[in-house]
Amino acid sequence: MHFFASFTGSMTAFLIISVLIILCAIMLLSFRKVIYMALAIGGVFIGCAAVYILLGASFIGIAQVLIYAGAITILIMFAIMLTNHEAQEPPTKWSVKNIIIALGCALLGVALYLAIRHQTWSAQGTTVNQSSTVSNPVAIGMALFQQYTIPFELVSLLLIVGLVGAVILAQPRKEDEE
Amino acid sequence: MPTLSIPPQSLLTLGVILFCLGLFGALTRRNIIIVLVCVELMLNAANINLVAFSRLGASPNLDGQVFALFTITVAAAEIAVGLALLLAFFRLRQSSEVKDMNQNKL
Amino acid sequence: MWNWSGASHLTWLNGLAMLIGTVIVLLLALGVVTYTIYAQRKILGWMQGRIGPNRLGPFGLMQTIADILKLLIKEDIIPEKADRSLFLLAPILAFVPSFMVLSVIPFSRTHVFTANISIGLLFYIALSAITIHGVMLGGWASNNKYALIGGMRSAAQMLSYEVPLGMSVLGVALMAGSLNLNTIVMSQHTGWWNIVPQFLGFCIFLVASTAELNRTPFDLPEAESELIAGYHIEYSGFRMAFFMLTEYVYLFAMAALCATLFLGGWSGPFLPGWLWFAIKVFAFIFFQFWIQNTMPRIRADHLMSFSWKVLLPLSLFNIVLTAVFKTIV
Amino acid sequence: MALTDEAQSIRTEEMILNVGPQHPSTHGVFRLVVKISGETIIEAEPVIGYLHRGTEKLAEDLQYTQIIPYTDRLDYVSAMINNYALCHTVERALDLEIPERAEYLRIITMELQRVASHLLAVGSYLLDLGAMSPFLYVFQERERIVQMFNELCGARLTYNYMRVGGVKWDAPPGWIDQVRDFIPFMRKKLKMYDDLITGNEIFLSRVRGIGVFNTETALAYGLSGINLRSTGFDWDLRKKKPYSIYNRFDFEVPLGKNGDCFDRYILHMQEMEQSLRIVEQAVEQFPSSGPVLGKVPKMVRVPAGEYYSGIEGTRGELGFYIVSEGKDKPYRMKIRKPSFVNLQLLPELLKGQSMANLIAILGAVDIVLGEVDA
Amino acid sequence: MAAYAWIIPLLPLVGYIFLLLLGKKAPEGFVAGVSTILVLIGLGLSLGVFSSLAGTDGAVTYTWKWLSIGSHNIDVGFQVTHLNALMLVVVSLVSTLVFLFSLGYMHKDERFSVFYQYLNLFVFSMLALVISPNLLQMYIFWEMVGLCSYLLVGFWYFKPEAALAAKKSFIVTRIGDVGLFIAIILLFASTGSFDFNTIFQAAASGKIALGFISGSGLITLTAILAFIGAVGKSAQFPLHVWLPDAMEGPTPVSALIHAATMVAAGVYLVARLYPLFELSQPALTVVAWIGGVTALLASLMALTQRDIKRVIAYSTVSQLGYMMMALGVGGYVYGVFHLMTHAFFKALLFLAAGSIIHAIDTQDLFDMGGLRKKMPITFWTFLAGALALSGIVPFAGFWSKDDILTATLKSGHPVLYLFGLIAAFCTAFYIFRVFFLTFAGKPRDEKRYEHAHEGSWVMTLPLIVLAVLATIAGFFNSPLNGNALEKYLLRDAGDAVVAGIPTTSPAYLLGHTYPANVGLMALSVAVGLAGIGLAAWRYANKNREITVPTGEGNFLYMLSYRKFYLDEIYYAIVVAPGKVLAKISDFVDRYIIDGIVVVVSRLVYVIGLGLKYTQTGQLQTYGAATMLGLFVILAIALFRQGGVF
Amino acid sequence: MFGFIKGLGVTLSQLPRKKVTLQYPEVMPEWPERFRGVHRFIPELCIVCNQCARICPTSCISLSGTRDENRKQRIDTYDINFDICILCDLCTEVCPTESILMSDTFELANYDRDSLYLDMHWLYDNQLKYERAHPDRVTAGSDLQESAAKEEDV
Repeated sequence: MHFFASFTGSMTAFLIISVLIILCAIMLLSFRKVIYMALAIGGVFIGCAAVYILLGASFIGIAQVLIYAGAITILIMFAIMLTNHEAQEPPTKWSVKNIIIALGCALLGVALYLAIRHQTWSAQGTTVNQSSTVSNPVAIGMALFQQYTIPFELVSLLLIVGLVGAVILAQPRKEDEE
Repeated sequence: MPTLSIPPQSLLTLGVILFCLGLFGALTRRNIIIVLVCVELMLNAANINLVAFSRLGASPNLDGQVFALFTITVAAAEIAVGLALLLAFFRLRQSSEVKDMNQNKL
Repeated sequence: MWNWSGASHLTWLNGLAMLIGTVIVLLLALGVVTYTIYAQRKILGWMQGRIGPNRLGPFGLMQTIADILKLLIKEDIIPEKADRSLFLLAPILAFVPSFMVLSVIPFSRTHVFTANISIGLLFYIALSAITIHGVMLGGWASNNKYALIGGMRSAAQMLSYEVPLGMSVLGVALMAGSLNLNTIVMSQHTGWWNIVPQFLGFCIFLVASTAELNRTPFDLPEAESELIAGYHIEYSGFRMAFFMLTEYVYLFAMAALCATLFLGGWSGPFLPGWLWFAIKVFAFIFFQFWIQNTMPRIRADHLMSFSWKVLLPLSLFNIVLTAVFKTIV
Repeated sequence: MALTDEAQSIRTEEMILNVGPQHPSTHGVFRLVVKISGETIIEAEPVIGYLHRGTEKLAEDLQYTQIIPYTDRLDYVSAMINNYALCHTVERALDLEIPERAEYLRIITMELQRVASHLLAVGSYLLDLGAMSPFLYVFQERERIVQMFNELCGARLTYNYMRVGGVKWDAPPGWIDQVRDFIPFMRKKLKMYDDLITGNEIFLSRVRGIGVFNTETALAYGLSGINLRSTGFDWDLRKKKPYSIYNRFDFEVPLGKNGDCFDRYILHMQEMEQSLRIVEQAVEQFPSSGPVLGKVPKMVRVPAGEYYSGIEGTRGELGFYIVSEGKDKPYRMKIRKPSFVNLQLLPELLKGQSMANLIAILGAVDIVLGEVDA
Repeated sequence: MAAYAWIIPLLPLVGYIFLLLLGKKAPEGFVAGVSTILVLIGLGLSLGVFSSLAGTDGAVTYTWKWLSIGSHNIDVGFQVTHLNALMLVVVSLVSTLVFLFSLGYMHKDERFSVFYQYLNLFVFSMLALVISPNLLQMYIFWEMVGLCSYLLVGFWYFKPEAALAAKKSFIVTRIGDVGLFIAIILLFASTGSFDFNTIFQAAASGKIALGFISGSGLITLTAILAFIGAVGKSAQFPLHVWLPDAMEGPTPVSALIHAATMVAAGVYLVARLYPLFELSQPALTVVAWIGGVTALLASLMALTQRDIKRVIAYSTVSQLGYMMMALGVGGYVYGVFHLMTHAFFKALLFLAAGSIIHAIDTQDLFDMGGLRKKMPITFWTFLAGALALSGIVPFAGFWSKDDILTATLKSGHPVLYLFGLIAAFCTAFYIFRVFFLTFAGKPRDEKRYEHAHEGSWVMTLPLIVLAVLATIAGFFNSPLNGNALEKYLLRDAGDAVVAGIPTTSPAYLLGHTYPANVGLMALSVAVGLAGIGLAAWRYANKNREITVPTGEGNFLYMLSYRKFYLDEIYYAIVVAPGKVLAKISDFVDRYIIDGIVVVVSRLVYVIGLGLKYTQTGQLQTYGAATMLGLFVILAIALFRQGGVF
Repeated sequence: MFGFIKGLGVTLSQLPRKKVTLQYPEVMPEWPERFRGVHRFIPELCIVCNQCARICPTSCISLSGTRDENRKQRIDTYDINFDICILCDLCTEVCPTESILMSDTFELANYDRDSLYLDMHWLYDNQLKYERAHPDRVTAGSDLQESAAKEEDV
């Protein structure tokens, strides 16, 4: 009974969502068609958004849907269609290199997991930060524009540079046209 | 807001699993787009940790969420530039495979 | 009736109520869509000197239902060369978000079926972006050149008009100081409707939403004189119906959003709130049909440059203007 | 980065797109094989003949009177003018005198036909550009013209009205008044179209500066009609080589300036206006009585020789070339079909354009497939 | 009224944006009309602001918080003091007239609309600079003024000289800007604020120090550094070289730069920071001497120039020297007064010169002559300007210049006074040299003379207005008028009050004032008349043939004509040693450093030969290696922490 | 600028206008007298001169007749193939007795080609139908009929 008591609604939801995320991630790695992979990553993105919302970070969750699922996945699909849109990934060859990589990844994962296991965690997080009077987007807005003004400006600069850079990189060069 | 009953360990473990899967993909897949996608996966894994700590860390505050937001933004810029590069590369070589991107070697 | 804005725990009762609410909203949406299509055909007909559907039922009221029934019982054709699984998935992927966005629209003062979430506006915009996947994958999976071009065009168009759309509604969010749609309506309930102080934003919203809905003059993705039918050229039967449903549910949702953001939502004198809301929604929908009747189709490259070179700067200007206005007042 | 030539040459992905024959905006059954790179047209090849009926060959086995119903089916939206073109050629060969009343009836019907045809051209052009309403509006006006023709000759599309030496029917009582009433009505409608279409920014942005060619090109390709006049070249057979009784009427030949799609559209509108002027004058001068069919031999036998005469059709110079051996049937008949000639410029015009302009250009060149394929 | 002062700079900005949106093809009349009307509205507002401040005591400041970095707040806003109000009037008045004049002058220029865009931006920057309440904001607009002058001087960029002149003006002023920038940073570092009042307060109360620099030392240092900025902007010796070259721009631009905007900014800066300068006698001395030397040198250079615009340009440098000198000797009011009168008559002279150039299409004095009959309005207005510049009673220049000279002598700078007097003599000479060469005598180039004509009303109206102003503006601060401006400006105790300086302190009053001295007045007028007389004898004498001077063998003439060889000296002491240094560096780099590098590189090459096989260019291999490395580091870290495994 | 607003006004002004749609199966179009629908045929008048068959550009008319006891030609069969008939009206133009005429029947849709092969009886029925529908129009025809009858008598 005690065991089930710990399985509250949020925990159940988390378990379901994380299983879905991992499933999507594995599908991402096992699909052959590139476009399917793009779809699978979309699933991962939405799953992560669900986790964020579960954690009370609803603004981040929606931003994740908007940017990752809405824009980035579409961009990826665009790129796929503009390049070799029937592209297929050959089945993973278990060459020495790939085995080493797989092993390395697994070891890294185990090491990280052990580190997590080993760490003692303080008491559960309270609601110190998220005062109930201020909603999540407002709180984030405050943090962004008060504490993190300069990083925020820098990120906007980065976006502009990214925009301009992407436009310049992707446009066909003049001499090519001639 | 009610207290959450999700232990932080499980969130972090989810992050680790996603990260390792992403890493594996990024190092083994041949299509550049998929490599980029796998990098996004790794970024998401990191984001989960950030948001988790923002809620469940030793001193919960909004910094984690703000950082996650920055990560998302940077990821957007990254993918835009990355895909533009990919398109330019594709025009040049008619290929979208990582193994053809070896022009930096001597 | 049931109002769960206060209920935050997920209990069996809440879950059941949610389910019932969902079904009711679904039925509502289907009804609205059915008669939106009917209204479209009637209004188009009237404006063109025709009568419009008048055969089935009084004044042809059953016509759309008959059409839907016809579509539902038609054979579900999947082209041999199509990518089967994506071809099947695409309409669903397109439809689900279109229906989900309705969950944040405050239909009336006592928002019975409405989730009162603090980021409702963002929720709408974020989810509507997912529909693009369905459209694009549908175009790709059909393995047809016209469908592919239509799908890509559609995706490019919706993506680039989402930006000015999101920017234009930010002005409203600034005015209300909230992303919560209920708060936005309440803020208009006491003061001006946003269409007055946010007129520029409203104009941008109108244009961007028309483009977002792929309606004339921005109906390039399905331009029948150029791309025949765009991304759903290979679809038939109830999958086609799904795409059509998506389109019209979005029309309804966008009309509802417009009414909520700019026209004061359910607020208005004398009449009950839901009726006001219906009137405003219909006004938006009517405007769409009216435009559809008048405008030729814009060209693809103009479409893009219009979004990036005109609407986006304008909407940024609108935000700055609103911010200055809010700071001073 | 140094590029090898090889890498450059395989850079772009070209795609072949079949526009038509079942494409909705090809004005009939017309196929255009377009090679595109991205959205840019590299090459466009018109494929015609889906509507070929062998009119010219059939004519060799038909008496001149029997050919007339076939001409109805050439440019099926301006049958009257086609009728006339054939009759005119035969009449010239026979040197026939046409009764006054018949001439006036011919002028009235032909100019009304021009209005009807131009209305349809404008309406379908707007439909191609995505505006649905104008197409339905023009049909309302056209319907009035068609009804008048129906009363005059009993058909709505294939009139078979002209005869060698005159016309088949006299105007029924009250018909002329109908025409008279129609003119102010049509003028009002033209104003309405101006409001609806001409000022529309989207329309302008789609047609201004699109599909431009100059007079030299037009002449080199043998273009005529509105396509030629849109480049500013003053060439209207009604003025330059007056036939029938056109020299009795006061009208202008509207000219374009830039040779773009907008000019071609606006010329359609202006020509309708001018046609109405002609009809107006013709109705005023209409002789009160008289025969409508001249003295024509029972069996029309064109003297041996070669004959050609062209008239100003709705889409350009429409001419019939007849080689006769003196029998009642032509030895060979060749039709100069303006649509067919105008179509020849299309591949040239489309080269380098974007896909979106394809429809705008194709629509403005204004072809009727019945005529192209004949 | 002062609360609406922010609208004044906004108007030209609106004009700029509007014209920008309108595009290049906009009709000329419309472009000029819109700009002129906007600035005219600004002028009206300025007058309102100006008059509303009369008799009041304090500065009016409005600020909003913009950024907060740490504990420091950065504000934006505007401040209206008596000085600002005066400047607003002067700038918008001159701009209005220049805008009007340009319609005629730039007629049919290809980039007419662009020209007006730049002008609008220029005026906006200057006006915004004037009402800036803090150093940072001021610096922003300071740089924008520089940018706009760069754009405008190089407006005809297809002429290589214009492009070169634009570059020169930009670079030379930039040297000064570095000084100003350092001064701003030092002030911010020491007081934690950019705000003028805060800085003055801190400086006056001695709460200013930075590390090892003492309070008074810091004040002197920052004042001099700020003055370097002013030197650059106001074309003071030795950074004056850009201004005459800037004549390559269109003439209305020169009028604007010389009269109201660019160069006035430097003087304005010193005047604005005057409470700071007053706290440091050494700084004031530097200002005075630089000013005096500039006034003298520039007037000497102007004597022999052949280009009409260059003469006037050197005259500007010289007059700016006067202003600096006045500020340096404590004649704050006189400096500002001269700034105002100079704005009017210099704008007048430039516009008149522009009118002449427009009419006969040359700038060479020796191609002109006899224009009096052809251009009567220009003739009379130019005469008014020339008399004002020469300091003849009762024209505007007389009152201000005489005040300056009086102040210089009375404050105990006889040498500077002498400098000023010589300069005054030269001034009278050279400006009447121009005057006679232009208007008197016979035309020396018949062909040009033939089609010379007066401009349209848009060109003559500004001339007339300015001529009237050049004639009467001096009475604004004449003893006859009870020194109205003096009272106006010095009621402006706001800065001092805010700075917490007791009203009894001498620093309460900005600078010192001196009563007019009839004797000195007479002397300076006499000197001026002498100069005019000499010019008349030399150039308006029917008996003397006017030839184009060659200057062969005449050392003094060449000294003046070649601007004291300053450009050459700069070349010799800055550029040439730089080249030598570069050669040396080149040698060192090429043979010594490269030698070492080559040896090292060979070594590395040999190592690299072996290592290159690890560089496959395969991204993923690198990634895999990185990952393994990460794992190893992680494992070691965990292991060292202990307990994990 | 904003020319499209004018256009919007035009479309809106069309909204309340009277609709032009013809409710076709319920409301039949009114055809003018000269309307060229499917032929009608009056066998009594036909003199089997074959002119109609000769003038027909598509050769869709085929007829046969026999001489009767009065040595007058009597029509036996008269078939028109509406598969290829183009309703050009030339046959009625040349008919000396106006026995072949055009009616205002225009609905020819059918499920098979054979039913488009119409014979004399159908065409005569069509004539009777026409007479019933337009009693005012057939006077001219009946005059001729009478005169033909007279000729017969003579």
